[in-house]
Amino acid sequence: MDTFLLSLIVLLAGGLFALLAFRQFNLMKAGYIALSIAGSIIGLSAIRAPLQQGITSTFSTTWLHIFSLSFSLDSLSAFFLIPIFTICPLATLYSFHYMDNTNKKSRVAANFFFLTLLTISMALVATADNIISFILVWEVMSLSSFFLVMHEYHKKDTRKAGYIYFIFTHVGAMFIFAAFSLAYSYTESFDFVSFATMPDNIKIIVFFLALVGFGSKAGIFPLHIWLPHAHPAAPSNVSAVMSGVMIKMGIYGIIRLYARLEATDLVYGEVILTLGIVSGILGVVYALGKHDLKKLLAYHSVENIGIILIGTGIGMIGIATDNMVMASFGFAGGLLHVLNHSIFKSLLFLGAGAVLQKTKIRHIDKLGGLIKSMPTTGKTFLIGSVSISGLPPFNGFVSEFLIYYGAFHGLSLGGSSFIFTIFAILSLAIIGGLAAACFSKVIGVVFLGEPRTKKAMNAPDPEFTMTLPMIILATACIVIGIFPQFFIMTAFQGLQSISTLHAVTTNEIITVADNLAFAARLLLVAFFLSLLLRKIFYLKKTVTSGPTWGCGFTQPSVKMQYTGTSYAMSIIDFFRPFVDIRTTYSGINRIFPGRTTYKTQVDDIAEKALMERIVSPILYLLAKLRWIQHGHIQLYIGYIIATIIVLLLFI
Amino acid sequence: MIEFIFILPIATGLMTLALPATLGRIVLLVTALLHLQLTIMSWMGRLVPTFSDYFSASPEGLLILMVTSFIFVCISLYSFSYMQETDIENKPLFICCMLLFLGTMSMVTLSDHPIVLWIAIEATTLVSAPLIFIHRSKAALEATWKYVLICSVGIALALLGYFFITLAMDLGNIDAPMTFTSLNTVATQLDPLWLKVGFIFVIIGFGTKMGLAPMHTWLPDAHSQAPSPASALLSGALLNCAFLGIYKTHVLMCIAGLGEFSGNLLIGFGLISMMVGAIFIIGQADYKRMLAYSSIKNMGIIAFGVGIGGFALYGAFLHIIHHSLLKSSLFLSAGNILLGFGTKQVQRIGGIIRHLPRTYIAFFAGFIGISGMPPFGMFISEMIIMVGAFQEHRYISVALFLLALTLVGAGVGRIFMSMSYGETSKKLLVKEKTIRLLPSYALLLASIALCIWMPDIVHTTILNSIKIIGGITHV
Amino acid sequence: MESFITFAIAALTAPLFPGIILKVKAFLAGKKGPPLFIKYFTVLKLLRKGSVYSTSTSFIFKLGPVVSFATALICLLFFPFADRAPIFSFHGDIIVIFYIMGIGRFFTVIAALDTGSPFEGMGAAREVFFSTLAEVTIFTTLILFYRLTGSLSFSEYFIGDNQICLLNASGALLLFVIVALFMVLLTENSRVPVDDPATHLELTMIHEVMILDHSGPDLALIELASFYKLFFYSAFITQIIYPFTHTSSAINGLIFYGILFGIYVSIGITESIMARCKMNLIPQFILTSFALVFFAAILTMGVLQ
Amino acid sequence: MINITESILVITLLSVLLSLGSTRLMALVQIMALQGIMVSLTPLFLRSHGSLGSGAIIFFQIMILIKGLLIPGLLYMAVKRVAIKREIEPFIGYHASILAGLAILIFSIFITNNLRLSLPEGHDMVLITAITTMAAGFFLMMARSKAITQIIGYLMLENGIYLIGTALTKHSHTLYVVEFGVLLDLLVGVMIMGIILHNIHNAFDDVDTTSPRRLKD
Repeated sequence: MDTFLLSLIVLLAGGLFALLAFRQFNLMKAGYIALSIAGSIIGLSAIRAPLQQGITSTFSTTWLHIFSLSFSLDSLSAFFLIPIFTICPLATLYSFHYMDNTNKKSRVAANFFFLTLLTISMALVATADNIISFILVWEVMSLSSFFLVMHEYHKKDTRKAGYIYFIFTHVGAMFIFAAFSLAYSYTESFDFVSFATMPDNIKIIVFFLALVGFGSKAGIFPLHIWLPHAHPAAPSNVSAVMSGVMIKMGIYGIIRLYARLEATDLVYGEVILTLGIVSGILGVVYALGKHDLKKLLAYHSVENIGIILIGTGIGMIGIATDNMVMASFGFAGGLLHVLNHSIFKSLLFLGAGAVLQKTKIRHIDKLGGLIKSMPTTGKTFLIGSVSISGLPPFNGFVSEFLIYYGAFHGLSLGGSSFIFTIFAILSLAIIGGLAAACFSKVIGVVFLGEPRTKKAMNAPDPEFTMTLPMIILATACIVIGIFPQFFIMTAFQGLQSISTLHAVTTNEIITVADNLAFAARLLLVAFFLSLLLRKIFYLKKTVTSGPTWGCGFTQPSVKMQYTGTSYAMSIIDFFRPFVDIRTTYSGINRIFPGRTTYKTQVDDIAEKALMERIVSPILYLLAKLRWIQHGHIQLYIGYIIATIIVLLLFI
Repeated sequence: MIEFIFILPIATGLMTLALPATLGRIVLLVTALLHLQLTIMSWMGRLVPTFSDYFSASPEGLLILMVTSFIFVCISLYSFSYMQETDIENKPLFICCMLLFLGTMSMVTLSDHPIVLWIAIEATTLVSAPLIFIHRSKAALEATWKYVLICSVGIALALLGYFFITLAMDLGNIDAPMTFTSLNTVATQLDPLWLKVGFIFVIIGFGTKMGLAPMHTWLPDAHSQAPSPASALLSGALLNCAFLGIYKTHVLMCIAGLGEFSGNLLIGFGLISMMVGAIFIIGQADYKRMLAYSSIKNMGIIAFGVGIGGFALYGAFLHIIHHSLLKSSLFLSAGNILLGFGTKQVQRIGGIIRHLPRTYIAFFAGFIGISGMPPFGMFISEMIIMVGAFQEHRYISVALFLLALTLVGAGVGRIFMSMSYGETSKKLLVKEKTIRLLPSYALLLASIALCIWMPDIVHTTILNSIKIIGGITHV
Repeated sequence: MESFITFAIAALTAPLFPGIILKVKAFLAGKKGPPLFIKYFTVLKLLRKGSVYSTSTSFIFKLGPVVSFATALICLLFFPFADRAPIFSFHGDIIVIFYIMGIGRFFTVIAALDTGSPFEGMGAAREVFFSTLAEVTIFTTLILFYRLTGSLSFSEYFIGDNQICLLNASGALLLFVIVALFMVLLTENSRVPVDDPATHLELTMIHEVMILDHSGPDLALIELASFYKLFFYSAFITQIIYPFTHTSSAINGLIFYGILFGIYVSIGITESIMARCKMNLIPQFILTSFALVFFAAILTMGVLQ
Repeated sequence: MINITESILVITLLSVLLSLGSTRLMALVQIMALQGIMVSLTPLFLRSHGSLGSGAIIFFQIMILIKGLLIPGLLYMAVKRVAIKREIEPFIGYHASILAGLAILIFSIFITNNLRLSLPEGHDMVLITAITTMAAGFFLMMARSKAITQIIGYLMLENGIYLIGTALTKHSHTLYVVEFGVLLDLLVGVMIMGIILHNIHNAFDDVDTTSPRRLKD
């Protein structure tokens, strides 16, 4: 625990250093990055013990005479600390050249400080061990991330995004407060440990109240609205941390609470699973419909949260039905996907940031052919895309396979659990397919083909501090894919904190892991062999080059290329009732038509519903109620008399 | 001779009428510091009341006295430069009224005799009226009129309430000196019916002053029209004094075994006030009015907490302290903004972060504070109140409580963000000055400090003020 | 050892069968048709040629054929032919296999997009959409098989004890599966009524249009890959139809290829008697297959309890 | 012999009704003077048994001075200086007001009878008067538009409260000091209101409180 705290102190020192020394810009950045990397490394060394030997260390102190702040570092916390201590330093390293605006020194310094604060608070959230400390660090986390989102406050969208994010965190926090206070009113103790002593019906209420709060942080479907606003608004290193790591804290909350409640009721699993299916499918469908690169990635976070929840839900159902293969593999898959998603999603966000910084274009249909001018970004982004589509031999597949494995073993159940499991498997299949579709679109439209606009042409690769993190992350994707054993075992280690779960025998895990590793390596071997084959075939062959075959059209132009919009349209159209497509088409109305424009926009039904069904009615009602402050002093005195009369009736 | 605490400012205040403004400012500052010193001495128990059948040093009184005194020091420092930059015609009067205001408020906190308390509170109304009217605009005039009339009417009712309580004494044939301390000893023999009636009138009367809906109607007008230091005093100190009147009576009720009744009344008023605050904060166009409504909401929270009792009572007292600190700091920042931009309209203000960066820090920090986020103390107090409410299993009230908090958060957030970050076309009139920033920083830091480390003496004082009616803190 | 032999046979004979389809079509059209070994000739011809690459393309374009070839080959490695165990097999390999097919598809698609040609983009869009839908049918089939056998690999399905077969108990359910899988086969391998490999209008193509720009050995690899894919699906159906429990593996092999032949013939017949359906009807077509299998899967709740 | 207390109270009630009906400000002010004197006389005669100490005598003299002379004098000055239009400009007509006054009277009698308090003889009459006065004060404040009438209403309210105080409570435990303070507050309050009144007049050249209504949401 001491090393853990030490790492936090080092991190904090880095943040404060950034605040103090922001006048020497480069020195500040260098020092800050050095300190935060050092802190993270110390942190990583601190979590080895709990993760490998399962040792739980605690730290506690009294606060304001009546409270105690206590933190404990067990295997589950340790597992969630891995992404925190790996992604955050990479993001800071990335920011060295990314945040190079020298006439906004103080702002950059503030950004660094709050990024550090976010890292620390996340680490503490993952270790908080009683209600008070949890809520405290949770709020600090929300607050610091809010300031990070507001970094480019001079833009209108950013302000809107920040406001929406503020509202969602506020409401979410309220629900978490309520849940924990309710729990306290039954357990009379602030410690999480005592949660298990609650009556079952209260457990359910507490869980679902908290679920609203955690869900709004994690971006579960109806509560995801802030993500597609906040992630594009924030600078890319921040989006990488927020989308890669912070939203996982919501997941952590759900799993931790579930573990502490020691609940074995079927309803938890079924609800979580349903939410996962909905978020997963709709998330990827909306992602297909979006043309802003970072918005698209944001919706993919929703999708991946969905996948994680599917895994968790499978696990919960497994526990409820005492099907431990299902339970442990479901949970393990979910946990591992937390790690994987944090890796490839931050990789993708960093790549998007590089594209954004070099081309200044958000709309993917204005890009194209970037892989030639910025090869490193392109290749790493490609790897990220393949991994997020859950295709072998990359890491995304490993976690999804574990979830499949658990789910298939749930098929032997009967009744409702069977149906839920079927839907889990099918939705995983659909999500996988659609994700592949979406990222083939992104890769194809952004990086391949011909640049569609002047700005997109010959944009160079970014500086090494920006490419290095991407390369590291891309390597991580491959390594986890090809050597999954260690990581799978780690995920299972993380499960030890769930007391209701009796994990399967180590041999079974190892066999599964080995099989996966074998398949991945086999694929690689086959790939290289056929590459060799191709080489052989091309020995002393004449290879010429010409324009793309235009099917007889002789005047090809870059405008002719297939756009992302049309690429995705048929698929989105398939999901018509759940997505709301607005098409604006100027039409051809003269003999010699002028410029015609065709534009489709996909609106989020959840957002529209929130606006139309909830927000505007409330505002209308409040506006009506404002009459009471009308300025007539005579009536004001009337209020007083009325109050007297009413109250006297109470006697 | 604890009475010095209010005699001193009153005397110096009357004195300053004769002095030129430049000298008066110094007197103001010196008096504030002396007052703080006296307060600290009284905390150490060095001062004992001479007229013990009118005055006493009750823990809750001392608590509020300390808050008032500290705030007043900051505000006097602020007005030190504020007075030059604004067109106050009659500066001596301003200073005099500030000091008298302090004096009367200190008197409220120290008074033990109900009707002395009443006199003091009525006096605060009268001496603060000129402060609101100091700018002599039509709007200020209207605000003052409403303030004086509504508050006088309300407080008259409070007097009636105390008459009923004395009647309750007569009917119980008690012949004890009529002070709260002695009443508490004989509370059980009081006639319950008339005690109830008395409490109703007291809560309506002082509730008018405290800003409990629906008697709050004067509050937004007065706070928005008064010069910022005065608004800060009104919101940060005066409301607490009115609350003190209600609280002492509530204690009496609880000891008399009518805590259920009075508690429910307080909860009801609290929730209504919170709702009213929420209603008017959302879509509010004037930021000083917005702050005023936020005070109404916070008074509602306090009343709610006191009504719930138990653990929430502790939270309510914490909330009093932190609300005073944060809200007065916010009003001072609002004063800087008003000086800088010359308008109270939210739409016409924007980009404070660019134009007044140092004010922005104080202003936005205050925002974070009043929306109940760490590291500011309201985070703790609101949480404690909520936990307490859950402990008492008052689920519907707590749901309304949360709803109000959410609405307020949304409304306040919109205003603060558009003001801090949005665009503006207006030019800056007055630059920000350190002397006008220090006070708001000091207040914020005090709130943070109390959130990180609370001195034992404060803790024990709060305990003493609530343990008489079973406020608990053991968790 | 025998596994390797069976695999080799399969890999070698795979290009033969499309020729059979052509023959059947020609026969039904009353023509002579191309020689039976036409596909071998095509492949060899392509291998001898050089290539022309579009200036818009990058290394991705060259990666496409390789990956699709490799993945197609791997699928055969995991598949048991007749009664012979596959070369590789483990609990859960089916999931891996179908995902490996997925990565093959992914690279074909981005290779197509790499050319920047509008038509290839169109084809790619259709490909990803339809194959996603087809995947659902396949996974429902796997669910059904798990209910029947409790296993997750081809070898356990077809050569383990309680193997899946039309003639065994609860084989009735498998009728649905066979029909559905046949529809999936048509979809995945872009045959009529989903796609028409013989058409000459790029606007209406799906798979063919994606490989417009490939030439020479690249195209050969793609062709081979598609042969293997088709072979894989047909073999899958074959295994469901008949349990190869005969003592002599030679006879089993003969029966196997016999049934396989039958399936290709039926593909040919379908192609010549059916017209290609409108693009917007194809999802419906695939969902029908899904409905069939899903129905079967739900039935197992009743059947097995 | 006639009961002095009764007659005083009756006069007070009469003044209330008159004030509700009066159409001229001056008249209203004079009525208030009368009412003030009456109200401050009441306790003297209620003390049938009580022997008045010298302090009490002085106190009541000051009281009469303030309630009967000082405050009405202030109001008088206000009316003169401000040169307010003489009419009262009611929201509710005079006849209606008088009827309302009667209703209030009946209402207060009803209340007093229902309180079932064991009051010393004659005190329930005091209670009736007190409640009527209070209610009428509120009525004036709400039903009249001029600011000065609101002050007068406030005064009536205070009178009523004072009456209740004298009626209900033994004076043993409220010392004159305290009552003196109350009185002082009242005086200062009225003065300040007068000043504001003056300013309102300057600002809006009318003291109609309906004209300034810019402060609202």
